[in-house]
Formats: sequence, C-alpha cells, structure tokens
Amino acid sequence: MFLKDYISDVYKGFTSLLKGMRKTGYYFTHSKEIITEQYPDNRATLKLADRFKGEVIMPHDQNNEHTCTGCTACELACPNGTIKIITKFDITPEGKKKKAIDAFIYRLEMCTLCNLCIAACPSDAIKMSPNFEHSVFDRSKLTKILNKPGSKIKEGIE
Amino acid sequence: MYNQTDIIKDTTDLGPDGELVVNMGPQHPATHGVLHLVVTLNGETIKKIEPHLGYIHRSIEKMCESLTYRQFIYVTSRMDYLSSHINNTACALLVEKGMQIEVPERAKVVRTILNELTRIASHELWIGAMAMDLGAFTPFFYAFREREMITDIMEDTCGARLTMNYIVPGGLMYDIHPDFQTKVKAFIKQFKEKVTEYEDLVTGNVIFQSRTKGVGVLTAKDAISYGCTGPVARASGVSCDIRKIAPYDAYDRVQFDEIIETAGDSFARYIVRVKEMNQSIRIIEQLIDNIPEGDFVGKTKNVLKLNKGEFYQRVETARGELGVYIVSEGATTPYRIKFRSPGFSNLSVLDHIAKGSKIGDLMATMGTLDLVIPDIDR
Amino acid sequence: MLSLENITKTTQEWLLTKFSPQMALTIECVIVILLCITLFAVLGLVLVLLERKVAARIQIRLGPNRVGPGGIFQTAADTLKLIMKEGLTPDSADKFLFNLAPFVVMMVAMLLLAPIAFAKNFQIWDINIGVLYISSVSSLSVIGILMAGWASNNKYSLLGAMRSGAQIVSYELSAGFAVLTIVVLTGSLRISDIVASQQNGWWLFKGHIPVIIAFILYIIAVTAETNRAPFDLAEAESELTAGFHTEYSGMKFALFFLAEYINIFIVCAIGATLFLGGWMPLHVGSWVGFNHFMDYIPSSVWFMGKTFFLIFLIMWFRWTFPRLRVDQLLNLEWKYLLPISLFNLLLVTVVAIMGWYF
Amino acid sequence: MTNEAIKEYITAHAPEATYDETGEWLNIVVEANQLKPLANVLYGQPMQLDFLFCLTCVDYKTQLTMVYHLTASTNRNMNIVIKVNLDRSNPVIETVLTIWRTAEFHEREVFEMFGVQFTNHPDLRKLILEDDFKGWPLRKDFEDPINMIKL
Repeated sequence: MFLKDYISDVYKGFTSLLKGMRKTGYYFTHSKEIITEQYPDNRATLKLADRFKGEVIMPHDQNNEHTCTGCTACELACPNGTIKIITKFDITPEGKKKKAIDAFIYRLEMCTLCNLCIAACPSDAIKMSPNFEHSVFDRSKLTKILNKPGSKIKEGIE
Repeated sequence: MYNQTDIIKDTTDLGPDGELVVNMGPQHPATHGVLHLVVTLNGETIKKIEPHLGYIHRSIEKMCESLTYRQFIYVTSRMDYLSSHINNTACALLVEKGMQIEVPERAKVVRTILNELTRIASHELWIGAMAMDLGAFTPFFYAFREREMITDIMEDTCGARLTMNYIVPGGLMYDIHPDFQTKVKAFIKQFKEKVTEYEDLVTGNVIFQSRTKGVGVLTAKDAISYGCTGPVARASGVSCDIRKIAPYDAYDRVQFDEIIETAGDSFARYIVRVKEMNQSIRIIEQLIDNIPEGDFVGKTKNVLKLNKGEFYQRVETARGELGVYIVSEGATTPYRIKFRSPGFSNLSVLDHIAKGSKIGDLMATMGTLDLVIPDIDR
Repeated sequence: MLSLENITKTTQEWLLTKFSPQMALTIECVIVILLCITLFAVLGLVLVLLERKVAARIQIRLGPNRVGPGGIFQTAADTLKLIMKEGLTPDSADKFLFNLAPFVVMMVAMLLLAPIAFAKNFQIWDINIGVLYISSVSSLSVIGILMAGWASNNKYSLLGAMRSGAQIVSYELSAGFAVLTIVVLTGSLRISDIVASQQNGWWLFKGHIPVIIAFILYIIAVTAETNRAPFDLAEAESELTAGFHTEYSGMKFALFFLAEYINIFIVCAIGATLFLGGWMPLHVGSWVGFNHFMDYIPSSVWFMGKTFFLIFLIMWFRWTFPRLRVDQLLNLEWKYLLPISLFNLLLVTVVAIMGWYF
Repeated sequence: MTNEAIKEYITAHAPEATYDETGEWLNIVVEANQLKPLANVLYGQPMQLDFLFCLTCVDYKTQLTMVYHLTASTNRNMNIVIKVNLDRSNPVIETVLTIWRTAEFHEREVFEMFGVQFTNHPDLRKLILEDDFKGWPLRKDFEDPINMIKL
C-alpha cells in the first residue's frame, strides 16, 4: 500500500510538472503570442485612449482665443495647488474694465491628474491631453503657462 | 481570549543564542515595496518577525483633514493602489451617506462592474507576484497579459490605468466609453480561456502545492482575533464578505457566492483568490448587458458639506474590508478621518503564523497575505 | 576532409618536427589553455544570451534586441559593463577568501573540461577514469561557494552558501548513481570508450528502462548540482536576495555568473556523452542512406547540438517551475531520488549480469 | 439583539455607561477604567463581540476620544461603538490587546499618532514614525514647520 502511494505520488508530481512544461513549451514555439510593445519604435502607430489623462492643456482656436474667464474655479478645486491663475483687467472697446487671465500657471510636477479642475471648469476652457512623454532635464520646464502669448478670451464668454 | 503573560512572552522571548537577525527589506525582492521585516532566525527556522512600517507613510489621514469632500477621494487611490476604484467607491459612498445623495442606477451598476474588474486585476497581479515569490517567473507575464486588458478598459473609460479617480460623490465623473461593453465582453472571453493556464502552471504544480499546503496556517479564531478580513479570513473559514453583509451599489441584485475555504493555509488563500476571480466574472456577466440608461451622476451641490456626526462605510476591497470612518463637524472638510485598511490587520498576523517555519515559507505566507505597503502605511 | 581530428594531428606533427617532444608538449598545453579560456568566454556570452532569449520567448516577450541584430551583442555589452564596474569588497569581509572564491569556482569549472570529448578524437585528456574524475572534481565547486558565502560576512550569503553545501553534497549521490548506470553497461570509465559503445545506437534510444530512469535522474540531479531553478536555493532571489554572491560586484560577480553557465554546459556535455552518444551521429538501424547522410554532419556539430538540447531542457525547467523549499529539496533527494537510484542501479546490474542488453 | 436589549444588558454590567443612538450604530460612552471590564463582558456570552474591526482616536481639542468599533463574527450586522473620553494632557487607558489581538498594532498606531498611553501593552513603541520623532501628529495642535500639511 505504501509503495503504491509512493509510486502514484511520483507519477502525479511528474505529470503535473510535464503539464506546466507543455504550456511554457507552447508559448516558446508560438511567436505570434508575443505581446511586447516596442515603445519608442512604435510611436508613430501608438494608439492612446482619447480620455487618457496625461496633462492639462488649454485649447486655443485659430484666432488664438481661449475660453478661460479666470474664475479660479479650477484653482479652488485642485487638491494640491497645481494651478495658479494670475488675472488682469482688460479695457474693452466700450471703455469697460473686464477681468481676464494674465497667466494660467500649471505645475505638471505637482499634478496628480485627478481631473477635478476640468470637472470644475464652467466654460470648458481646459481639458486633459493624452500626451504622456513629459520627461525633461530641468524640473522648472514642467511649470507651464497654459495660455499662449497674446491670446485673448473668446467673444461672448462670461 | 489570550493570556497576558503569553503575549508578553510572545513578543519578547528571543530564546537561547545562535540566532541570526536578518533585515528583510525595505529593499528586498519579496517584500513588494518597502516593507521592512526584522526576522530572527535560528538557522533556517524563523523565530520572530517584527515588521517595521512607515517607509511610505504619507499621513493620508492628516492630509484629508485639509481637503474637501471632492478632493480627498483622489488621495485614497494612492492607498491601496491595486484597488483604487474600490477605495474611491468607499469614500464616495460615505459622502453620499452623509449627505443623502441619490445615486443613479447607471452609476451604481457601472461602479459595481468597475469594482469587480479592479478586483480581478488586483488578483491577477497578486498571482503573478506570488508565483514570482516562489521562484516561478513565467506566470507573472501571463497574469499581466490579462491584467493589461483590464487596464486598457480602465484607460478607455477612466483615462488612467492605476489611480483612476473616476468615482465622485453622486456617481461617476463622466459617462462610460462607448466601447466599454464590447471590451469587457472580450476580456471575459479571453479570461475564461486563459485562466486554465494558471491551473497548469501554478495550481496543479506539485512544487507549488508542496510549497503552500500546510504553510502559514491561520485558524478561524486567530483570524477573527487579529482582525483579518478578505481572502485571508475567508480561507480560514470566516465569513466576512462585506458585499454580502452590507451590500452597497448593485451588489444586492447580483448572484454570487462567497468563497470560503477551511484549511487556512497558504494554498487555501490562493484558491480563494482564484475562485473569487471567477465569481467576479460572474457578477460582471450579470450586469454588463443590463447597464440602465440614464444619468451617470446624481444632483449634487457645488460645495459638499457633510451633516454633523459620525459616519462609517465598509467596502470589500481585493484585500479585505476597508473601513472609512469620518467625524464631521458640518464643515467642507472632514474633522477626522480614519482608514481602517485591510492590509494593516492582515500584516499583524504575519508574526503569529510564520513563526517556526522556514524562510521559504515566509515568502509563501507573506505572498498569500497579499500585502500592499502603501495600504498598510497610509 | 577538414575536421578537428586532422587539425590536431597535423599541428602535433608539425610541432614535433620543429621542437623537442617536451617543448612540443608545453606549446600544446599553452594552446589548450588559450583555447579553453576562449571557449569559456564564448560559451559564457552565448549561453547567457540563449538563456535570456529562451526566457523571453517562454514569457511572451522579445528579449534583448537592441545591441546588434537581434540583440546578439547584448551579453558582450553586459560584460563590458561588468569589467568597467568597480569591484567592491565589503569592509568586514575576509578579503583573501572573498577574492579567491570566484577563482576557485572558475578553476573547478575549467578542470572539468579536460575529459570531455568535443568531437571525434578531439579531447584534451582521455584519462582512463574520466567519469570518476568528473564526478569527483565537480563536487569541489561547493568549496568556492561556501568560501564566498562565509567570506562575505553577510547573513544572506551565509545562508545561501549553507543551503548550497547541503544541496550539492546530497545531489552528488544521485548524479553519481545515474552515471554509474552507464558505466555498468559499458564496463569502462573512459569517456572515449563510453562514446564508442554507442556506435550502433545511443544509450537513451536503445530502449533500456534503467537507462531512461537514469537519464531523468541525471537531469534532475545536475539541475540541482548547478544551482539552477527549481533548485536555485543558494541564490533564491526572492528569499535571500542573491544568496552567496550578494556582496559580489563587477568582474568577480561576472566570474560567478560565468561559472554557473559553464557548469551547466559541462554537465550537459557529460549528459550528452553518456546518454546521447557524445559526438556519435544518429544512426537508425538499417537505413543506410540516412545513416550515411548523418555521417556527413561533423561530429563536433553533433556534440554541440546534443549538449545545447540538454541546456535548453534545463533552461525550460527554470522558466516553468517554482522553487522548492530547502527541506523539500533534501526530502526529494533522500526520499525519492536516492531510493529510485539505488533500485535502478540494482536493476541495471541484474541486466548487465544476465547480459540482457545490446 | 435590539439596541434596547443591548443597552439593558450593558447597564447591568456598567451602570455609568451613557448611550448615543443618533448615528448609524449604537454608541456607548464609558469611563477609561471601565473599558476593560466592559470589553470582557462584550466579548463573552451572549454578545460575543469578537471582532474589533476599527480602533482609533479622535482629538476633540478638549479631550481625546478612543473609538472602538466592535462586531460579532457570527452576526456582522450587530455593530457597537464604544467611546472613551480621555484627558488630553495625560491620556492613559488599559490595552484591550488580550481580548482582541488586532489591537496590538492599532494601539501602537494610536500611541504614536495621539500619544495615548496603553497600560499593560507589551510592546508599546512607535510603529510607523521614526523613533526620535517628536510630537503627536494627528492631534489638532500639531505643527510641522518643515513638511507642509495645509495648503
């Protein structure tokens, strides 16, 4: 009885090992199963999810106009002080003073990409961009001013 | 109940000479992160394990005291980063409970599906890492291949792969991706095909079985006393699934089994997790075709203020019971917040169950406790 | 025909015409040493690359593919890196033994090359106790490992070295018994005789059950003896970080690394010699045309082909199985492999005495 | 057991206990020296609250309040919260480690974060912070000049 158990032990152990080897052998011989993505080589064909949260950007249209009113809702919504808005007062042609942004400072190095600023924005002035290649040699380059120089607010946005 | 003198002996008895004190971690291949174990050895046999925590302590509880109820959710993704969706759900549920926000059905169902996907992803990673702890490298890659499909689904819908921050008080941050259902179905199909590979490579393997069976045995009494939850406690025969005890989101309308094993050893913990993945697939299959139409977020005020009082919300993460305890003074920020993390309690049992076994057993035991260090340190 | 046999013969004749016999022998020794070292370097580079490629294919990856076409210069680049690295010696280490250990391990591996028949009549030293020589010298490598583990003054290293000691001493037995099976059948310890006995068929393919069992035992035992997964307890990176070579860096680490692969090569070469006919080409019964065609393939290619097949087998093990625990490792040897080996030896002795073999 | 029955049962053992039912679960407030006997009572028959799933402390600026969340492993819907108010200048309380082993780590955490002294705790050392850390970080008056906490 003991001998029988002993032999069946050896047999079972042996077959279980062979089963595993069959599986790995299958993958060894089937090169189409390889899943490696050769990242820097496939940059041209890289398909990112359109919602991927890579960084915050401020879209500008062809007239170099954005829709940010400088309401600082995003600044308040941000959990770690990533966004700082510096406002100025523009003089409209009618001679009225109008609040506008001077600089929309965005610190990518502090950003956790939580999307709360975009959710808080009432005028859809900022959005997430799927760009993820952020590495730079100098950390100060990660502090960005999102509004382009000379841009102004789009007509009709309050 | 324990005898006071026994406990004191437990923690101070170092025994006669000849012991070797080895620092495992904070940089060690098997501690998965920055856990620091001071292991006292007698030859190969473990005499005492003393965890030293805090290498990734960020004082999340203190941080949350200065964050609003919308903001503090993102921090919780960084606790147990493998079940960040579930952590976020816990916080959102708590805020909803505190403010009586009505959550739309669509949001509830999507949350449940995402939570289960997160659970599968977490267990997949765990299987890979566990096999690697025991010296088998290859299952890690096979497990990650399936996990990659889940992270792709997450990326499509939530915009992030690990720290989603997709769940907000009242529902979801934005609606699910149009391809969500087809992608999830494709995942279920592939998962069912490939799950047998683990059977061949890991579960059935005689070496794996002999490494885990009878190793790190945790009795039901100790599991309860040490506050173990999740698969660790369920492998010891303790029923503790919060999804059954206090159903949240859409768990009250789906059929699934709570997996309970009685052996309490490392192999039982392994089996519980593997079977749990199949139950998660079952839950997703029931819900994926029945996502109700409608809003994805309920009506909430701009500024969230919890009612004065104390609130406690439990959810079942991949590692066990996550409790969020908030003391609110009626302000926009929590007065005191406490995260009862599953890993913290599960870690405390390590010394108890690994004592007297070999170094190799420590890897099996630690692996099956499924420790995520940021979750323990918070 | 240009073959290795002719080259050696002509070289020797040429040397004897130019120099005195003693001088010729000295020059031959120098040539052999240089060839050995070259073989070491080449084998190290090839085997490490092979391992990485095999691992990658099994793990559905591509593996090294950046340095050179298909990554073939990857290991050369790695070696360059290791040479450039600073070789640190821990402050409290036993400096002499610490620095000696890699060379001991390396020298043992080198000594083992002597009796291996790389091709027809191409052998450094056809000693009449070839098999005995191999099994006795190969057990010396544990000294280097113990030396490294002890001298490092590191607890992980010490644990790894102790495990390795226990492991190699036990598995030496099974490997020895497996080798003995073939010795019983051939009646000779000389490597060339063993190869010659497989003229009309390799031992493994002759269909003797004891030989098949011995082959399996041999593969398991030598996997353990060379500290390869699933028996890599001496290194066991998830338990002991790197085991006995935790404290080694730079070239000294590279020597350990190299010695591991050379050891694999050697045990596989011996396995090929004993069970798969060494440099003998594959002959099938009365298929004259087929046999004739097989003879055209050079004997060194046959030998290398068989050896690399066994090496691949051992790599396949490594990337499939989890690691055993230290007590299970010893259990496996003393409770399973040793009784089976003894029984097998008994069986083969009966077969040999009764003359039931061909 | 209903809340009324529980209250009745506890009053029989700890007459000074006060109750608060405004929250989700029944809160029991006791004095520090009564905690251990009460815990023993709750752990035993018939309540069998053998699962301490959360142990923490809250700094109310006037006092520290230890909060114990208890439940029964056989009946997870029976949840009880025990609260103990402690003197803020000298918070001392007896450990419940002998009843629920999970308290060992949780009490060490509370000790280092709030400075609550647990008597009879066999190994009351800092668990997360480094050993020479000064101050009790989760108290409301904790100021850290180096690491910014508030934005």
